[in-house]
Order: sequence, then structure tokens, then C-alpha cells
Amino acid sequence: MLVANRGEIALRVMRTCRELGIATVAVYSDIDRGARHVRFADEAYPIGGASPAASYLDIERIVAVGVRTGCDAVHPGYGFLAENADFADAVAAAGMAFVGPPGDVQRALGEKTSARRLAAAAGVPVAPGTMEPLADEDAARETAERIGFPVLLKPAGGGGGKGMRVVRSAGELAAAWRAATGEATTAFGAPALLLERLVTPARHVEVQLIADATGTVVWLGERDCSVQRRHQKLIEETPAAAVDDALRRSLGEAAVRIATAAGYVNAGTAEFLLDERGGFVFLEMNTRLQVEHPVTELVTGLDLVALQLRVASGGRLPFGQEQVRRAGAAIELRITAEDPFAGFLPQGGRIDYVREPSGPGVRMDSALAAPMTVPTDYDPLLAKLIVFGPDRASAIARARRAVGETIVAGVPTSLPFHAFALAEADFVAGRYDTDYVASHWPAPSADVSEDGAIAGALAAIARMRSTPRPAAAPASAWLRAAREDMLR
Amino acid sequence: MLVANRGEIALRVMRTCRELGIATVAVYSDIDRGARHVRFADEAYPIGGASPAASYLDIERIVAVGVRTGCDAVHPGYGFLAENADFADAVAAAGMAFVGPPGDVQRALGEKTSARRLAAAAGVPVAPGTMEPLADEDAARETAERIGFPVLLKPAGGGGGKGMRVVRSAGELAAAWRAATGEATTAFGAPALLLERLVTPARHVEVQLIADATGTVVWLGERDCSVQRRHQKLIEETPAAAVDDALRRSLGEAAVRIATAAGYVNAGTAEFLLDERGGFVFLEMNTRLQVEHPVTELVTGLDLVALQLRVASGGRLPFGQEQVRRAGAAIELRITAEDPFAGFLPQGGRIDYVREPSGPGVRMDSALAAPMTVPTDYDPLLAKLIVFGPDRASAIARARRAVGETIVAGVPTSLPFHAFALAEADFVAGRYDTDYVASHWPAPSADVSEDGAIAGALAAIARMRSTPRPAAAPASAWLRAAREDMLR
Amino acid sequence: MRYAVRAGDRELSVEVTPDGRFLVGDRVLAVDIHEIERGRLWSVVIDGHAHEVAHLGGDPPRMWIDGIETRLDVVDERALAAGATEGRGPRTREEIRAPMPGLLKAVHVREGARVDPGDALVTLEAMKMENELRAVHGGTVAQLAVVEGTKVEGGALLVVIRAE
Amino acid sequence: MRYAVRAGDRELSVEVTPDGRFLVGDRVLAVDIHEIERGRLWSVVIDGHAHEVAHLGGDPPRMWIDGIETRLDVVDERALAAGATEGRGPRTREEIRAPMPGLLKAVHVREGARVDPGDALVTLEAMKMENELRAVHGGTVAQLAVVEGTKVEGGALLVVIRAE
Repeated sequence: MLVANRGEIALRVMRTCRELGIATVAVYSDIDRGARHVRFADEAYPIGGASPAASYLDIERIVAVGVRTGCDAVHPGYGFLAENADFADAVAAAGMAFVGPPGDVQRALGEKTSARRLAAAAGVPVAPGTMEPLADEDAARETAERIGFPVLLKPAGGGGGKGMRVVRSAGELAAAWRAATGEATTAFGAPALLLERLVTPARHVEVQLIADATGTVVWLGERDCSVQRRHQKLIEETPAAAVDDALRRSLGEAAVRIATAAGYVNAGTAEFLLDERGGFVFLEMNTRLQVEHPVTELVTGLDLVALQLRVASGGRLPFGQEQVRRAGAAIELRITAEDPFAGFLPQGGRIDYVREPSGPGVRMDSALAAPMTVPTDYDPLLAKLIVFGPDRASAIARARRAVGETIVAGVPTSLPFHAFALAEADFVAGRYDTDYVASHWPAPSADVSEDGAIAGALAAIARMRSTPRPAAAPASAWLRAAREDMLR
Repeated sequence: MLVANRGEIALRVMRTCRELGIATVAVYSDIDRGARHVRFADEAYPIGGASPAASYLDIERIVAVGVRTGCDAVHPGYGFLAENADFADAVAAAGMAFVGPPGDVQRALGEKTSARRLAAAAGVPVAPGTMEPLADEDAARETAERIGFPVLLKPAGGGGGKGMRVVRSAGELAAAWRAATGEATTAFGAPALLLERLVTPARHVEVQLIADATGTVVWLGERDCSVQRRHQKLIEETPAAAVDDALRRSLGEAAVRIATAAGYVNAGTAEFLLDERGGFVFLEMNTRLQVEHPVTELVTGLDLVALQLRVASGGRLPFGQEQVRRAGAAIELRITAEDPFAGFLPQGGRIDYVREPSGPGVRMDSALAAPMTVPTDYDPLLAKLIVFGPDRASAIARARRAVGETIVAGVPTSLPFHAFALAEADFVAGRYDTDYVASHWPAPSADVSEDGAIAGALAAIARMRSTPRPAAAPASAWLRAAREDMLR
Repeated sequence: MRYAVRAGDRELSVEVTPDGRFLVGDRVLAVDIHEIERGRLWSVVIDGHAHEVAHLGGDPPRMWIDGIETRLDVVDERALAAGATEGRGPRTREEIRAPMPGLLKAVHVREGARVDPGDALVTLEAMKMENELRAVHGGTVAQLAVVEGTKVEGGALLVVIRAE
Repeated sequence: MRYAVRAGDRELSVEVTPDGRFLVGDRVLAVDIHEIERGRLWSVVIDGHAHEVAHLGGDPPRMWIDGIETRLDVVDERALAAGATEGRGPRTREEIRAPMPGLLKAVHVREGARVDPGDALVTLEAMKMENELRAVHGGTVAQLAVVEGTKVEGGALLVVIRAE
């Protein structure tokens, strides 16, 4: 099995492979030589420079490694080539099984406007907007004026929330068009954009699907992924607080209809937006394993990667819709190399100390190590902290406990935000939507108790004294303070 | 909540307390100042010197800390004072709730011969042997001759397999008597011994119980703990391969009868020996939380510590026998500071590098940290690696994967034995009894592949070259080899 | 020696007496500081209350205290005395630095231009995302340290704004 | 430089050429050694096959190789040449050392006494357990380095046995 990815997802896929007795082949860029996924694999081959284009996006080289090492299958993980139909075709053409839907299915669903047409045809509601890629900026302006501002400008070529731009008025369109086109090209190699009405506030709820080659499609429940920054998810949980059994079933069945219409195979996720009145519209289909798949694994007891491999090798699903059992509640916290006090700006750097949480109900899917260098060339996701509990309240308490145990030193991380949200009234009550981060963060700086502040000060003083350094010059001292304020 | 213990169990108890919003008070001996449980607690107080008698066994001091800090309850963990009835009484007398059965119940069950009488009275079979503590060595000889060798000489005062001696012939009795008396005094402060026929080969199977103050007693399934060295458990799993539903029920009901007869409250474990024909005899009742309780938590979804706290504060069990659900299989591996290649001799030392496993289905209950010093004053248990899977085969595969990820450098550990057992035919087939370790270990030294050996050699050579040291002198080189052989 | 401590929004003064006792205000603390990981992790017990403190790096340092992260700045009394006046005075300049290495996609201001708080100054592309860096206090662009299209290191000075 | 390697029961010879190539027997290896943790953890890729190796300490060192623990002893060629004859010769003496600190509860042999393989030599109490240390090869007790009732350090020499 060739795993055409890096970081925690490469490791997660390889762990299941090892448990199934399947030998794994890793590929890595020059700066990833020492990464966990390279060390864990049975075989590992370099595929080029640090920039994605030079390595993890190089279809030819990756396929060549698979062929040379005699791999039977290729798992793309998420991101990089996971939703690249040409890659799926190239893998198949080389005689290997692609662990995901075939190229044509990816084309039908991966191109967002075609997915919208397909959903509409399957009788699933979609947000008002373009059903074809936009010809140019003028076309965008006309459509926007027709359906009314605010609108959302999206890359038609790929998902994951990358390169999306909210446009609140005609005046903002030009700049947004330029930026979105640029990012769409960088992220997906395709500048095409589409436009749809911005549904907000709304909840981002998605449905996990798994389908086999015989056309059996099963839904495994929903995930609420509304807690986002920059249209990128920070916290995901299941069950979704706003979804009751009836709504759960109709979301699941809508997702199955779309997948069936597309002749879907393997794992996939249908994303929906939920309004306050429980109405929903289809957003897009993610034709890959999701970052947040573990929460679904914890409540269903299934190993989604194992199921992916099974159906990819032509096997049937070992269960039907009726056999799917869900129990308890699970929450995933994304630990990213971003500074939550500076607008979640991604930050590279060197991690020199890590303490991961453990104990009852705690699962870490992590590529963390100390020391390690966090490259700025890739997605800033470092690890996923996933907790399970009998109900949402206990899962939240457990998550709070586990976050409190976690230390990552050397780069700023999203952990302070998680510590905040897990104790914040609206999140704890399940009252949140896609505006949650914008409306609640940054919070008035974390309230350290006086004793805590003293403890911190004493440690800092002990450190100053044990490693003697010039006492901070006054100017710099307050300049630092100024810069600190600037970052808030 | 005062936690009167150290190591992984103190941490495990405090984790649940934190999730429940209960403030925790730690106590520590001089050498434990930097230990995880001290750092994790809300408050921490020193209680004396390194030796258990000077600290963790000092009832007066521990109770005083509880009173001074205004604790409502005391959790004893396992070992130390967990089964000391006087401690339970002292805690109650000081107006705090003891998280475990009251002193009188502990006396009735803790003293092994009285427990045997109680079980027999409750109609539960016990192994032939003394129903009263042995008066002296002569009494032991007479009994042994009556019931026939081989016999087992046991401390009447305490459990956990400490200080047990197998006596195969009258000639061995004198030495065994001396050793067992000594160890019984050291470990439990009581020299009293009892004697029973050695049932071997047999499976060590135990039943987890939880009871509330209203007399409701529920059994939560069994654990097979047959993989032992020196009568101390190394691997525990549930469900037990040799137990079918019918046997499970009769074991459970036998355990409940004993607990009910004793007026049992809180969590406890009834230990049984199972012969090849599925017949069983009662061994003893452990009136505390067991080291291996997590495997039961993983298959039932319950938090046993949370349940302990609930019933200790007078609450009723939130479920009855019919509501207990069990799903999947769980295995616990005890990672101890012992050299499996030297008869599992405990070893102290300094741990300077640790990598704990994680990912799907893996739970670590660990007090490991790097750097840390492993004292020789306490139980050598460092951490527990617990895995869960839908069935025994997948749990074993997962355990093998997780053990493969685990690195503990600085002291020898039991990990090599676990790596062996998880790949050994008899264990994998579930064919094992209390003789398993003796009959399968030490194994012909671990088979490193040639490539593996080369990789190891290259790393060692790289190390020699990067940190220049005098090339090993020839004499010492082969002397080391000799010593190595000696340790096998 | 007395230290001025700023932890998040909290300010306090800690005095370490020559005989090694710790005073906060007029409160004398029973303190036990135990270093767990050299220069990185400490266990600090104050009057029996256990705290875990980790130094996460950064300048001013980000400190992890019992699971809560905060900026913590410690200045000894001499520096404090010297810096006090300046500290009380109005903030005179604002530096915008690159929070990470990246490509400077666009510069939206010219030297001498007036900018208001929140105005976009430059667009930095890194990690496949475009991030706009904005003015916090506003003023006049005193210096443009970079030109569009250049690659910049993390921490590199990009723009200096003088307050009016 | 050539090295004699003993990994568990496996023996092999590794040659490092002056130009930095690695040879095992007549096999030339494509090797990429990457140190992950100083002196402690390495990633070693041999002809595309990835291995993780950790140095667990001990003497001879216990090495962790892809999750399998083994004693691994490396001797360079000079030492090997010098040690060869002795290495091939019969084992002449056996040292019994304390595997951990503890109290010497009992000594079961006298100097000059004959002991057979497996005979109990001393009883060491540690970690609340009594452990009997036994002879592996047997012979004559050449030296008793300790007396009953004394506390001993880990690694302390207890008994020396001369083979006949």
C-alpha cells in the first residue's frame, strides 16, 4: 500500500495497514525525511523538494514509486491529490487500486457546480447560485446582483474551504475575485470559480458515507463542523446538537441519494448548511476521507480506513444501514500551528517540547514529535485530539481535561482557543454556528488565576536566574509589550 | 478528594475527578516530588521518606492531610493502604468518605481464610486447604500432607499475589515458610499464612463487581489474568477466551453471592481459578479497584472510578444488571520496570527517552515521563497499555501495532515479553493458563531480521562515531557478551 | 530583587528576598519550585497549591500555566524604573513584522500615507493562504521595508507606522 | 573500518569504506541514516526499507529495532582481532552482579565451594520481593564480594565463579 500523503493522516492510514498486515510505502519531500510517517512505513522513497508541486502533488513520480515497489493500492489521505481525478485515473491506469472513488465520479462531484446540478437533480435542495463555473468577473457581478449580496465566491475545483471569499457588496467583488482566483490556482491548479448566496448564520453539518462497488451506500451519521476560522474547521463533533433523529435521517437519506446518483464508491462526505429552522441545503461532496472521520469512528466503533481498503479491493460492506449502531458522543479538536491571538495566522518554527494527553476516552491522531521543525509549506495541522464520552457533557469535560494536559512548545497553536471554547457557555450549550469564532474570539485574554500568574512568574524568574541573561533593556521591554498588543 | 497513592493509578483517579469538577489533593514521598500525580493535582503535600512505611503507608499523616485540606473523600487506589481496614476506619472516623468498602467488610474479606469461609457458606466452591490462618510451620506441614502436595503458601493478610510460595514437597516447606512469612510481614505487616492445594494448570479468571449502599450488586463481566510471572499479572483481557456466556453468568452470580453475603459496597473483584473442564474455585476477593479495571471500562463504556465516587457518596448505581452492555474485546499490557531476560527482576534507574503509542483504539494509563527516575522502593509498574477492538483478533493486532510504537529507554521493561506473546501461537489462539510464562519464556532471543540487525548496527556505529569513545577493549567486549549470556 | 510581572492583563510585583523568600505585595509565600524539564517545565507549589508551568517560547514568552496559555513578561526593578516613564508615555511607533516566512503578494500603502486602525497594509502569502496584515493604531507610514513580490523571513520588518 | 556485530544470536560484519559506503559481506548497501533524537533515536533507510532504531542503554546496549528489542554489541576490527582468540576460547569465569539495589538477605555458598548450573548463590531483597540469583555455568566460587545483611548497589559484584 502506497500512502501518498504526509503528517498525521499518513500515519493514521499506515497504522490500520499494519494492524491488517499490509506493508506500507511512504513518499516524502526533502524536508520530511525525519517525519513520523517516513519512520513508521515499511519502505520510504523521496519524491522531491519541499514545495507541494515538487513532491506531494507530483502524480508521475508518486505513481512511479507505487509501480516500482509493486504496490497493489494507493491511499491519498486528504488534501494534496486526494480529490484529483487525474491522479485517481493515473493510479488505476498503472494497475493499482485507488482508495477512493474513481476519476469520473470525482469529476462529477469534485467540480462544485456539477455537484450542485447532480444534487438538484436528485431532489436535494442547494443554495441559490451558479450551476456552471463563472465565465469572468462580470458574470460573477451579474449573478451576485441577481441572487443578492452577501454572496460566497468559491473555487469550483476543490473543497476544504480553501480560497473562499465572502463578498458583501459589489465594491468588494473585484478584490475578492482576484484573491480567490489566485488561491484557487495555487491550491487546486484551476482558477474556475462559482458563486452562491451566503447562508449565514448557519450550521455546517456533514454526513459520513461509505459505499461499495455493488452500489450499496450506507450513511454513518452526521458531524457538526460549524466552529471554523477562514472557512476551515477547528472543532467537529457528533452527534450534532442541532440535529434530532428525524433530521438526521433526512440528511442521511439526502446524502445517499446524491451518492447513488453519482455511482459513488468508497468513503465520502456530503456537506450541508443548516438554517435556524432546521432547513438544509447541499454544499458539496468531499470525495475522500475527512480530517474529522475519527469522531464517527468513536461513536460507531468502525475503522473507516479498514472499510475503505475493503471496498477498494472490491469487497462488499460487512453491514447494511440497519446494522449501523451509534453510541455516545465524540469531539475532535484540531491542534494547528497557528496563532489564535493573531487571527489564526499559520506559523512555522521548531517544536522543542511536546506532552500529549492520554487516559480514559482520549485518542490522539498526531504527527507531533520533539524536536521537530514545522514547515510552512503544508497545511498547519499538527495533531487531532479526539475524545469520547457517554454523552456530550462528559465528552466536553473530558476534552477540557485532555487539553489541560497538552503542551506544545516552540510554535503557537490553536490550543488556547480550544481551552476557551470548551469552557464557553454558548459552545457548552451547543449554541453555535459558522459565525462562532468571529463572534466569540479573540476572548478577553485568558484569565490566569492570581496564584497561577505568581506560579508562572516564579518559574520565569527561576529560569532567568538559572540561565543568566542580560535583564531586558527597558525600551525593548515595553516595545515587546507594544508588539504583543499589536498581535491581539 | 485526597488520592492516597502514586504513579499511574493516582493520575487515573485524578483525571476522572477533574472531569467531574472535583478538586484533588495529592500526597507524595520525598523522591516523588516531581512525579506526574503531584504535578496534576490541585494541591500536593509531602508525607515523608521514600520507603512506603515512612509515607504512603503512614495512615496518621495521610488522614491528617485530608482533614487539614478539608477533603470530603479519600481514594486509596490499589496497593499501599487500599486493603487496609484500619485505614478505611481511620478515614471514616475523620469524617471523610472512604472510596471502597468499609473496614468491617474489608476485614471479613481481606483476611483470606475468612473470605474462604464466607464463600463456602455462600455455596461457592473453594480450593481444598485451611479455613483458618496456620498456627505454625507444623500446622502447615500437617495440612499439606492431608490435602497433598503441591500446595500454595499464601499471606492471609493481603492479595495481589505478593509473597506467595509454591511448595512441591515436604522438604521445601521450611524454606518456603520462612520466605513467605518474611514477605507477608514486609508487604502487609502481618505474618499470618494460609495454605491451599495448588490448582495447576489453571486459568486465573476474575469478575468485576460494583455495589451501592442500598445492597444492589452488579457484575460487569470477567477478565482473564492468567499470564503471570511470580503470581503477578502481566496481561489481562476481556472477554476471557475460555469463558462462554453460561460460565460467565455462573461466575458473575457466584461473585455477587459472595459480595452480597459480605454486605459489600463499592468496586471489588472476585478472583477464581478455572480448571480445564470449566470447573472453578473461589480464590479471594480484592476489595479495591484493580490495576486491570480499564479493560472492563473499554468493553462496557463505564468509568469505574466515577461509579466508585458515586456510590461512595451514598448514590445508587445508575443501572441494573440487565442494563450492563458489553461489546468488543480489550487487552491490557503492564509495562513494568523489570528485565524479562533476567527472570523479570525489577530494576530501578533513570528513564531518559519515552515514546508512548497512540492512534485508534489505544489508551495509555501512564505515569511515564522523560527524564524520570524509577525508584526501587515501589511497585515496578510504569504504565498500562490498553487496546480495544471489535473482536479479540483485532485487539491483538492493535496491541502488536501499539507495542511496536512504544519506546522506553533507560531501564529494561516488560515490553519485549509483550511483543513476544502478542505474536506467539498459543496466546493468539487463547490457549494459555497460569503456567504460560514459565512454559513459553524466555523465548529464543527475539528474531531481528538481517536488515533490522544491519540497521541497528549502522545506528550504533553512527553513534560511536558521533560521540567518540574508546573502541571497546577486547576483553571487556567478550566479557560483556558473557554477562549477556548470563542474563538470558 | 523585585520583579514587575505582566501575565495577560494581570500585573503584579514579586520580590525575592536575599534569603530566598518570595513576597507578593505583603503576602509571604511558601514556595517549592521543582524543575521538571530543563528551562522548559516546572512544578511550582505555592502554599500547598500545585501548579504546572511550561515555557512555550516566544518574545515576550508564552507561558502555559495549568493548561492556560498567557503572555508573561518579567522585568526586573532596574529595567522597570528606567522604562517606567517611557512605558507611561504615549505609544509613538508601530512595527508590522511578518508573522511567518512567505511571499509578499501585495503592498497596499505608500510611504507617507495616512492609515487608520484596521487598514490593510500588505498581503502575505504563506501556507497556501493569503493573509492581510493590518494597522492596529494607525498613523503615518514612516517606512516601507519591503517591496511587492519579495520573499520575506518570519519576523522580518515590513512596515513602520508613526503615530500622530 | 570493519565492525563485528552481534545482534541477539545473529553475527555479522559491517564494513564502512573510507568514501562512506557500507558493505555487509559482499553486499553494497544504499544507506540513509537520519538522527531523530541525539544519540537515542535514528531512522535508517536501507535500499528503500525504512527502519527505526532506538538506543535503550545498558552494556552491552539494548537496541530497539522496529519494535523488537535486542542486545547489540559492536566491536571494531582491531578489538575483534585482539579479542578473537580469547573470544573463541572457553568461558573461564562468571560474574554475578546485583541487577538492582537491594538488601542481601542471604548468601547460600562459601568461597571454594563447587556450584552447579542453576544453584542458588545469594538472595537479594528489593521492591518488596526476594529474588534468588543463581549460577548459570557453574564451577568453583572464586570470590564472595559481599556479606549477608549488607545493602548493595545495582551492578555491584556479588560472586565470582571460576569454571573447571
